[in-house]
Order: sequence, then structure tokens, then C-alpha cells
Amino acid sequence: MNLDEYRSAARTWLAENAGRGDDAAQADAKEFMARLYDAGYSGITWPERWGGQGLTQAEERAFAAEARAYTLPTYIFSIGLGMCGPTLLDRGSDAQRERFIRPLLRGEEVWCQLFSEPGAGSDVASLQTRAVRDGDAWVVNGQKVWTSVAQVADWGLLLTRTDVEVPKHRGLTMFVVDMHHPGVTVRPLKDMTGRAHFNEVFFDDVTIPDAHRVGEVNDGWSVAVTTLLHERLSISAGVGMGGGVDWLSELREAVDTSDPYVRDQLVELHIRTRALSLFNQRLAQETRAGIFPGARGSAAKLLLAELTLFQADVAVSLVGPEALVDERLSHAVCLAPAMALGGGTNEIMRNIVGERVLNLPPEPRVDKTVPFKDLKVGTQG
Amino acid sequence: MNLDEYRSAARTWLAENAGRGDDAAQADAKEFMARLYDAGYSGITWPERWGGQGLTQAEERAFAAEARAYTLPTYIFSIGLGMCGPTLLDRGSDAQRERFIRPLLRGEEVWCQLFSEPGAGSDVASLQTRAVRDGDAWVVNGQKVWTSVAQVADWGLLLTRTDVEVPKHRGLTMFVVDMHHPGVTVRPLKDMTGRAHFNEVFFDDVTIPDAHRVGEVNDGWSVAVTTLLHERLSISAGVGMGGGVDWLSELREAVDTSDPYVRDQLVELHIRTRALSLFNQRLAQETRAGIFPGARGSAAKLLLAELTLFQADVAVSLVGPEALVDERLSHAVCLAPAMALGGGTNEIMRNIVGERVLNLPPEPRVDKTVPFKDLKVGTQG
Amino acid sequence: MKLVLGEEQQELRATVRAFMETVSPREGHSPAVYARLNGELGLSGLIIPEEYGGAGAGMTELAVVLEEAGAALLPGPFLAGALAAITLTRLPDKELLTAVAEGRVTATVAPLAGGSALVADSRDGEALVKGRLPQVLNAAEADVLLAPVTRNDGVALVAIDLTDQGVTRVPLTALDETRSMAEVVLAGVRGRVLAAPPDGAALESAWTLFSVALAAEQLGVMRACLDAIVGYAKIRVAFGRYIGSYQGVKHKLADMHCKLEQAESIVRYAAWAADESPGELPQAAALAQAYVGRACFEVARDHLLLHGGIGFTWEHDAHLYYKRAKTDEVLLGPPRTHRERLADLLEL
Amino acid sequence: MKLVLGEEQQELRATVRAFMETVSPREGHSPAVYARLNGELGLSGLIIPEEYGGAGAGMTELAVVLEEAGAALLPGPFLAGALAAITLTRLPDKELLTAVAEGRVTATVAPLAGGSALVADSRDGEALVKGRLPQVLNAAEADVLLAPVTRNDGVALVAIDLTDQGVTRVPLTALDETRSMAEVVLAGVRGRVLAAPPDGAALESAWTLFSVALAAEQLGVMRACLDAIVGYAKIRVAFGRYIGSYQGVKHKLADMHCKLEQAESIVRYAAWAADESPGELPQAAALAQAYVGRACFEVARDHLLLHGGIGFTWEHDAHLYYKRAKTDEVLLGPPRTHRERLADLLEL
Repeated sequence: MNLDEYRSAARTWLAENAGRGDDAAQADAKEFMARLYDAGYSGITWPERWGGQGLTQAEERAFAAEARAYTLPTYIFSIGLGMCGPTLLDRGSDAQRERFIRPLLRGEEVWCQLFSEPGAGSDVASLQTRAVRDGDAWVVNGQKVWTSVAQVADWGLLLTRTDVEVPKHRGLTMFVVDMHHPGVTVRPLKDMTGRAHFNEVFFDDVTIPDAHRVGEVNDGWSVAVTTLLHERLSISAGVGMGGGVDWLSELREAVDTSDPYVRDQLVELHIRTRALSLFNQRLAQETRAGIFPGARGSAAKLLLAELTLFQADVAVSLVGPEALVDERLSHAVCLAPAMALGGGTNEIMRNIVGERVLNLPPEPRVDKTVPFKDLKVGTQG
Repeated sequence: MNLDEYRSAARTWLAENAGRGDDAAQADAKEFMARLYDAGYSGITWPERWGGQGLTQAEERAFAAEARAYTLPTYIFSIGLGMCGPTLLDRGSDAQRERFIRPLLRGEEVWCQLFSEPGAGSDVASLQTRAVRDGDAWVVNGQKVWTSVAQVADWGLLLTRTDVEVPKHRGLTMFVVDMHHPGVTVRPLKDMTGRAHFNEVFFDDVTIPDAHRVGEVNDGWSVAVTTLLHERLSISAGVGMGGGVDWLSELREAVDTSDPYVRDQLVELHIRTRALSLFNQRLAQETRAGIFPGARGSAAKLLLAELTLFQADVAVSLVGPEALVDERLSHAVCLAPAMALGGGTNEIMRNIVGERVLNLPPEPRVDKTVPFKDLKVGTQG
Repeated sequence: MKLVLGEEQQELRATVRAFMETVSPREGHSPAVYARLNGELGLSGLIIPEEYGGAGAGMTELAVVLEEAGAALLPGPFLAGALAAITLTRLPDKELLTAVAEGRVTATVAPLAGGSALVADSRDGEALVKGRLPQVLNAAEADVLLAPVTRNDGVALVAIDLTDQGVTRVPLTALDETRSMAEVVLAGVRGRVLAAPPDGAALESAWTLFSVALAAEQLGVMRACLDAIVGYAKIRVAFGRYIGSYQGVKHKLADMHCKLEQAESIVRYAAWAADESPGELPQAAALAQAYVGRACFEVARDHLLLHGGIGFTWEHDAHLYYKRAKTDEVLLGPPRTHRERLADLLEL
Repeated sequence: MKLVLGEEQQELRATVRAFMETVSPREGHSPAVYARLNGELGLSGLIIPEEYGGAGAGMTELAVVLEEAGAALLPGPFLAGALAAITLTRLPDKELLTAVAEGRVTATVAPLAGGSALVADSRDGEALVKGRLPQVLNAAEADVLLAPVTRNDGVALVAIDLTDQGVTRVPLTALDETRSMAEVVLAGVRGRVLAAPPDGAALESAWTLFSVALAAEQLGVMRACLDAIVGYAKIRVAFGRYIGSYQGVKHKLADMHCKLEQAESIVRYAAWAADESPGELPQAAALAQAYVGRACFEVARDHLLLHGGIGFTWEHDAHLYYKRAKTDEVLLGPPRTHRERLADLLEL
């Protein structure tokens, strides 16, 4: 089957199987994933040995292009498919791959990722959740935060501290944790929009068999770097797809475009939106031509964060007082900071662009050599 | 004589003695300073013992308020009066005060300040000009830069390195150098406006008697801090006096104010100008009420630097292509960066505001403990 | 021109600040808090002339108080009450002024600029008012609404009893939960005419003072935001260092400080102009909204962003300040209206 | 849509870049350099159709070349010649096109938009042109000026021989010394009519392409500025550390990089639209000037400021880039004209 045939078959399958519009219920989501898997569209590039299709980026892009017209009910699987699964493929044992990959691809099990903590956001490696060896198992205590889909997750990819006597990057270990363990408590975390998109997850003497360790003891940071690389790739893929609301179209109906000041603001909105969109398209074309964007994707993410804030800001400022009681605009204002915080703050993005794109010298680091127990971490009065 | 009488007398004297408009020639400037001194308006707050008037800030402000209507030909004395003289009053020996202060106040001798070097700008303490002891004298070799009025100066306040075995701040010594010494070469430094407002000064085996040392050997940094404090005070006094061109008035004649976009740009110009002007006036009122502005003056300086760039930028953008061949506008564009570079870059100002106004923690410093000879300085390939 | 507070004003500030430290933006409108604000602190009568039982203070004092209320995000009709008091002092109505000064009546205002969606029948000292106001500040918590009403002889300013049975108040979901808004529907409600036809200059003057009052609140919001994030930058660690030691954070905070310094200077100036130099007031008031409104939102936004993920949570107060700042920025109309007004006043 | 360069375009870029490394912005206009540019590199005929002796390349290739010329701040009439070539390809005139392609004639253009200050008498293929153009790009270095001229039957586009004795060229002191400007006074000079009445669409199309060409040059200026300051940030030390290690510098450079990425994307897009999708061209061209013009100046300004005091000296090149960036930002009119054009095209 050549690529055109593949794409045409995907189009047909989607037309027959994908609904348009609202997210489906969780049960429907699992049922849909099973059908997607059976049709061969789950894990398109993943190895056949573990349940994938063993095809190339070309097929994956062809399917994604067709799927763009639909809102597939795959949100709860996005962490597993985007981060946890790829990490297990890269760094897991064969037994782990055998156990976990196929149920993930078939939508039988939901995954979440457990790295961030209240005291370890940008600086994930300073996390404090402890795992202590106890024979063939490990006992975990601590707290994670910003965990998407934890409330429905069956498994979590969990980064813990296993040695406080060594510098922070060298005392971490990665595990797969059973989210149904009685010591795991998931609490929804309400964000500033008033909704709970995230969770806090508490670990209270949670035991994990050593067989569920991913990578070597105290080598968890290198595993986490793999996961975060996959995270960045899946975010920058999302970036390329554009940001939802077409503010210019919406606003041109709502405001007085004969006012030259308003016109100029709308032009600014157009300029910034178009500039970023063209940059994303150029990155995508380069990727297709075999030039990997690397850290330049962080520039796109930074620009998207700024654009998102600007859009909501301009919209409310142009509409005026009525915007304050308009649900859609109010929600946009509340959600606007999310892109500048999630997946790395703007400051972190600027560091990445500065150091990995422009190759500028790093800051002097005080935290890479000190034993963790002597390191300043979190919030200190 | 009460303050009103003082002010009224100053007004009368200025009306009779001060010209309006262009800078006078250097000879006239010296002659004018002598008259100013004889009338009792030079060194108003300086001690009577060394030739000053021994009056208070109140009299000085009263005179300055009256003098604002005139362009006094005192530019070539500004470094001496603003920085060098005050430093000698604070830290010089009685012999030095006796020798130097009165001729300075009378305009008989012109002073310059010799701290900055090509490799030591923001980081003055990393300077490399060496002074080596030779019996009762010192021998100086090195290069200074950004030296105002060096071409007409009789004396210079010179900061040198006298010990490279200790950390950078602890191996500096301050001297008064005779600018007429044959080993001193002054070369005008053309800036981006095409004019030479500054000089480079080269020292080639220049000898200085030890009697012209200011402060202890290797204690020059603390003397320099005194000088820089006086510099900042005289700059922030200048800040309070406002920035020359009234761009709004000029532009309203030159551009089409019926264009709402242009109107909005002019409003922005007004807003920023007024905001800074009110801030400066508030600082001045606080000072009069006994609240010393301290590092908050650096906020005003930072804002002035940004405003200056904005003004020239907006002016040219509004006027359009004709601005490119308009001497006045072109010059404004060329001169605009000066305020953001002289007297500390914007980055240095933000550090000062952050650390001394908001009391934020400093950067980790690598340069305070290393012996100077092992320190990275200047520009390194 | 006076840009620094006098001793008495500083004392007022200290008193109000100490009180505000006891309130929380999370509590919603608390009548008990307002009873103390109006009673022991006497704030409801602050700017009402002494002949009506008030303290006869000026905008400088009101600005000091609003700044503290803004810094605390005091919930309830505090700003609304101040705007109503400003309006009433321009169109002195003894009964209402006295009632407001004594704290017996809480008043709010409908937008004074533009036309009116309300109509009335009669021509005497009372009016039977009908119509709908889509969005009235703190209407749910106020007793009386001051609103322009269209009659066949022109526009009148009318005081409407919001507890009248002909009044329907529909609470709205507003961006800022500490600043309630409601739709008000009047099905023939008796209202007392305060001025008919209203004195245009008086209404204009009230509207101008609204800009100053709001800017004072915004100044408080800015200050609280900067204090909060500076404090956090001194205790939060990332990569082994306090985040305030990074120039990425430090320089942004320095810029925020610069905005605060300018905003305070402008607010003091505008309040002084209101009290001492009426000729300068219109420009000063437009400047206040044009500069402080924007600066306040920028500071509140950056303070939220610099908090990192914690700033995005419901539990943290950062979002409350961010939402208040955005609300205040457009409360008196889209920001461009203040800039246009300034352009007109500058005769551009 | 094609936003990445093909192999041949990359080769062209490498060739031109290597050549540009040998020129200096300090040298002034060097006929010898132009002889090589036009001769061995064949750039004068780059976009001229093959039938007139050119290479028949598109805007994509011209953009690549202008970017390199901008990065090197090549002095002399390079951009002016490109604008003239663009104009001539819209109104094909065999003799001039051939002469320009062969490098025998250097042409420049008067502003095409707006009216014309020149008048002419006759109606035939020649015109006797009088009048004054206050500010013509590289008029001192060009042989021929393309200018709109008012006749009694409308406006004609006329080629004027600048070496004619009736021509007076008065050099002006321009902000950017690498980009000369002169006043041109014509005391009855014979000019060849290229189009009378000129094809409005052709002139409009040429003017649109000017925006793309200029944006390409601006992209080069931006890139050179960013490269220079990034390089400096890696070797300049302050307080014992390379300045590029401070977030105050690093984060600003990251923002500059973001602008460069977007600017390059827009320039590639606009050039592609010019070559392949004329319907998109007007918006793309207006976008190019509206975004790239501003971004280029901001990057050039910040690159100068981040150099510290050395950037303010005459000896350092930073000020040349700053002045060029400001010059280019307004070269085709005040920036608002591009924004207004964009608003019109978006049907706002």
C-alpha cells in the first residue's frame, strides 16, 4: 500500500468511525481506542513486536493529517502514548514492554506521569518524593502535582529520590507505579479557571516491586530526560497544529473595526498570529526535509505562550466592560497563562533557546555537585 | 539673608552675568567660573576652609532653580565639581584639599575622571591599568576610555591596579594624575553620532608622586565607590531636570494629528514622558522632606534611558522617510542609546533596583575571591 | 503640586492597612466588615462634607484608602460606594449623603457616560423608572442605585431603591469573583430625582473623579502584587538558588518596580489635582487610567507568571489579583477611551 | 507553500555570502565590487528574464541575495538596483533591461506611490522632464532614474538619464552613511517614457515587491546583528563571567532569536507568494514590512545596546546596523502605512 492509499484508507476509516465534536465519555474513549488499535492506527510507528504497526513517520503524519478534521476521544491516553509508552520502549525491560505496551495501545489501561512536585517545578531534579528499598520492593512516600488524568489512570511513570547522599541528578530512580495501590491518593487540583484539569497525588507507604523499576537504580534522571524529550516533541507537534480560537474572526464581528485604533490592534493580532504560524510551518517543512528542529521548538513554544496571553488580553481590552461577564472571554483570560507555565515557563524556554540554540554559556551552577541532603530546595522561609 | 533673599540675589546676579544659549569658549568658561566663584555661587555647600561657601542644600537648590533658565558655560568643570572635588573632600589629605579644591572652584583647573577601560566597563573593578611603586613615586601604564573633557583637563582622578595577587577589589589604588605629564596621551573617541564627546587616554610610564595618592594603597575601591556615589547623585539631579527636547510639541507640528494611529502614538509619548517626570518630581519632593532616594534613582535613570530611545524611535517612525535626511531627527536617533549606556547599562540599573531597592538576593559571584591574576577579565577569544 | 503624603494621611494609611490585614478576598461581601469600616473607621463618610455628617476629606485621603482596599482585594461594594459618594458630593442630596455618611445606606452607580437604557414617566421629584441595566457593579449588595434616566425632557440622575419589589437583580458570573456584578431590571420603580436635568459639568466631574478613584485602587493591586512576588522570589528555590537571584526574575521585578513608582506618582498627582488644582484634573485623571490601568494589569500578570505553576492554582491568591487587574482595566470602558480623552485634552 | 530553500538556492546563498565576506560597509560605493557582483556573480540580471540576457530567477533567489547584501551592509546602489530591476520586469523595456542585466547601467527608482513632483511636456516616446525630487535613493551612484512624471494626460513612468547635463544631484547627509540619498533637480531633461499612462496594476505590483525585497535585506541585517552580539556575548567578560551566561543578556538574545525565526519564515513566505501564489502576495508583502521592519530595528537596537559602551563608538560596526535598520524601517513610508494596508487587505 503506497502512502496515498494509506491516507485514503485512513480517511475512509475515520469517516466511518470518528465522531466530530465533543469529547466522549471515558468508556467510549476506551472502546474507541480498541477500534483504533484493531484498525492499525494506534502505535503506527511503534515496533510490531510490542503491538505497534512498525511503519514510518510518513504513515503517522498521513494519519495525523486526516485526523485533524476530527476531535478524537483520545485525550486520556495522550500521556501514555506521548510520554510513558515511548519511555518504556526506549528504557524499559522486555518484560515491562510485554506487560504494558499492548494494553496501552489498545486503550485498556490509562497512564499518567508523576515527576513535578510542589517544591520541584522547573527544577524537576530537585524532587523530594522518597523511595526506600525493602527487599524485592520499594516503599514510596511523598507528593506529586500537576498530574493530568491521574484520577482515571491505572499506571503512573514515577520519578523518586533513592539517594540523598549524592548530587541531585544522581540519586533518582524511575518506577512504574500502580495507581490503584491503597496508599495512592489522588486529589483534583482546581486551577484558576475554576476547573480541575490537574491533580495532586499523595504517596503514603506505597510499595512497588523492583520489577517495575525502569532503568538502573539512581539512573532515573537519564530515563526522565527521555520522557521529557518525548513530552517536548508531543507539545511541539501540538504547537504546529495551531492554537484553537481564531480571535481575529471572532473580534471583527464584536468590535468597531472602523475605529483606526481597533483596526491597528486587530492588525497586530494578525501579524503575531501569522508570524508564529509561518514559523511553525517552516519548522514542519524542515522536519520533513530531515532537519530536526531540536531546541528551536522551544522558541515556538515561547512565542505561543506570549501570543496566547496577548490574544486574550487584546480581546478583553477591545470589547471592554461587557467582556467581564462574557463566559467565553473570561475563560480565555483565565486560561491564557497556562501556556506560559505548563511544559516549562517562559524563563526556562529562554534559557533553552539561549543555551541550546545560540550556544551561550550556562549559568554557574551550584546545584550539580552538592549532595542532595545539603542542597537548598523548594520554598524556604 | 533668608532663603527668599538669597534666591532673589541669585536671580539678579544671573540676569547680569549669565548668557543664554550657546556654550561659551573654554577661555570664557574659565573667566565665568572665576566670576561665579567671586560672587559666592561656586561650591555653595562646600566647606569654607577649602574655599566653599559652607551653606546648605537649601541655598544650593535655590541657586540651581534660578540657574535652570540659563545655559551656564560650566560643562568642562562638571566632572571636577560633581565627582573629583567631592571625592577629595571626602577622602583626600588636607594637603590635597589645600592644593586642589580652590583652583577647581575658581575654574582655574579642569578635572577628568579615569576609571573605565576597554575591558572594564560595567565591571570597573576589573580594570588592568597598572601602577608600580618606585621609591616615593608610582609608575603608571595602561589605557582608560570614555573620559569626558580629558582633552582640556589639568588633573585626573585615576584608578589603578597596584596588586594582582589579591581579589580584584582589594588591589586598586586611587591617584591624582597630572594630565600634562608627557607620558599621557589623549585621543578623541568618536561616538556613533560622529562627534567626539569622549576620549581615550593612554599612560606610558607616567610617574605620580606618592603625595598624590588618594586614600591608602590597595584601598582605591572604597575611594572609587565614593566617586561613583557622587556621580550617581549628579546624574539623578540631571534626571530630575528633564530631558531637553519637548518631542510632543515638536511632533504635533510635523505630523498629521488627525490620523488616530498617530494621535495614539503621541498620547503614548505624553504618557511616558509625564509618568517619568512626575516620578522625578516625587523623588525630589521626598528628598526635600528628608527621604533619601538612594537606589530608587536608578529606576528613574533606567526609565529615562528607555524613554529617550522611545522618543527618537517614535519621532522617526511617525515622520517617515524625510526623517532620514533631517539633521535634528537623525542626531536624536544616534544619540538615543547614550542614556542606556552611560552611567551604567540598563542591565546594571535593573540589578541595582532589584538588589538595593527590592533586596533580592545577589547572583553567585565568582569574581570576589579569586586573585586578580587568575580572574577572567575583558574580552577573551 | 504635592506628591508625597502628609503625616495625617500616613496615619490614615496605617490605620486602614492594619484593618485590611484582617480581611480576606476569599470571604465574599461581609456586612460585619463593612459595619466596622463605616463605623469605627468612618470610611463611608470620608469625602462627604461635614455638614452632612462626613469627615470632609479630599480625594488624596480617599485615594489612600482605596489603595489599601485594592491591595487587600477587599470584597464587596467598597469601590462602588466610593464612586456613589463622589457622585453625591457633586449633586448634594442631604438625605442620601447623610444616610451614606452614617453607613445606613450602601449605594452604587450605573455607568454615567454614554446614554441611558432607563426611562421614566413623571416630571416631579419622583420618577417611575423602567428598563434594564445589563451590568451594574455590586448591585446585589447595594441598597440604592444612582443612574441616569431618560425622560421626555432629557436625562435625569435618579436614586433608585434597589430593595423595591419592582427591582429584579440577576447576579452575573463575573471574571473577578471579588467584584460582583448583576443585571438590574426595573419594572416601574419609584426613584428620587437628584438632578433634572442633571448638571452636565457635575456628572462630567464625577466621571473624571471615578478615574482617579479607580487608579488608586489599581495602585494598591500593583503594590500588593509586587510585594507578593518579591517576597516569593526571596524564598523560592530553583536549581539551588533563590529565584530572585536570577536576572530573568530580578530584571522583570525591577521593571515592575519602575511601573509602580510611576503609577504612585501619577495617582498622588491626580488626587492632588482633584483637591487643589481642578484645571489640571481632567488630564491628570485620563493619564491615571491610561497609565495605571495598563501598568496594573501588566504587573498583576507578571506576578502570576513568575509564581510558576502555583500561581495558576485556585488556592493561591495570584489569580484573584490578575482577574481584578483585568477587570479594573476595562471597568470604565475600553482602555482606548482614556487614551482618546487624553488626546482630546492635549488638543492633538 | 515553500518556506525552506532548495539546494540551488542554498548554493546561491553560499556563493554570495562568500563574496560578501570580502566587502566592508566602511568602504563606500566601490564600482569594482559592483563590476564583480554584476559580472562573475551575474546579480544585476538575476531576476531579469533570459530573453533580455538575465538569469530569469524569482523573488526567492533575489531575497536570498538581498539577505546576504543586508547582512554585509554592502554599500552602494544594490537595493536600489534590485528595486529598479523589479520595476523594469513589470514594464518590460528591452533596451534598459538588457543594459541592466549586462551591468552596463545602474538604475534607481523614485518613490512610486503617491503623486509625482515631476512634470513633463511632450506626449511621444520621450518627455522633457522638470521638477525636484527631494530624496532619491542612491541617486548619486546611479545612471538612470525610474520615476513617475505628471503629464497633461496623466502620469507616465519615465526613465531619466541622470548623467544628462540638465540634472543636478545634491548629496544629502543621510542617517545611514552606507545608503546614500540625494536631492535630484531636473531642469528639462529628456526622459524615455516606459509606460504612458502607466499600467496601474504593474506599478502596484512593483511596489508590493519592493516590500518583499526590503524585508529580505532586513532579514540579513537582523541575522548579522544577532550573530555579532551572540558572538560577543561568548567572549566578553563582566564580573568574572561571560556576559552571555547572565539571563539579563541570554533571555534578550533568546527573544531576538524568536524574532529572527519569525522574520525568516515571513520573508520566505512572501518570496514564495511572489513567485508562486500572486493572490497571497499583497497580504504577504504588507505582513513582511509590518513585521520584519519593526523586528529588524528592535534586534539592531538591542544588539547595539548589549555591546555596551563599545557599541556606541564610531569604530565599531554596531551603529551602522542600527542606522541601516532604522533607515529601512521607514524607507517605504512610515510603518503605519504597511499596517493600514494590511488592515485594508484583511477587510477590517
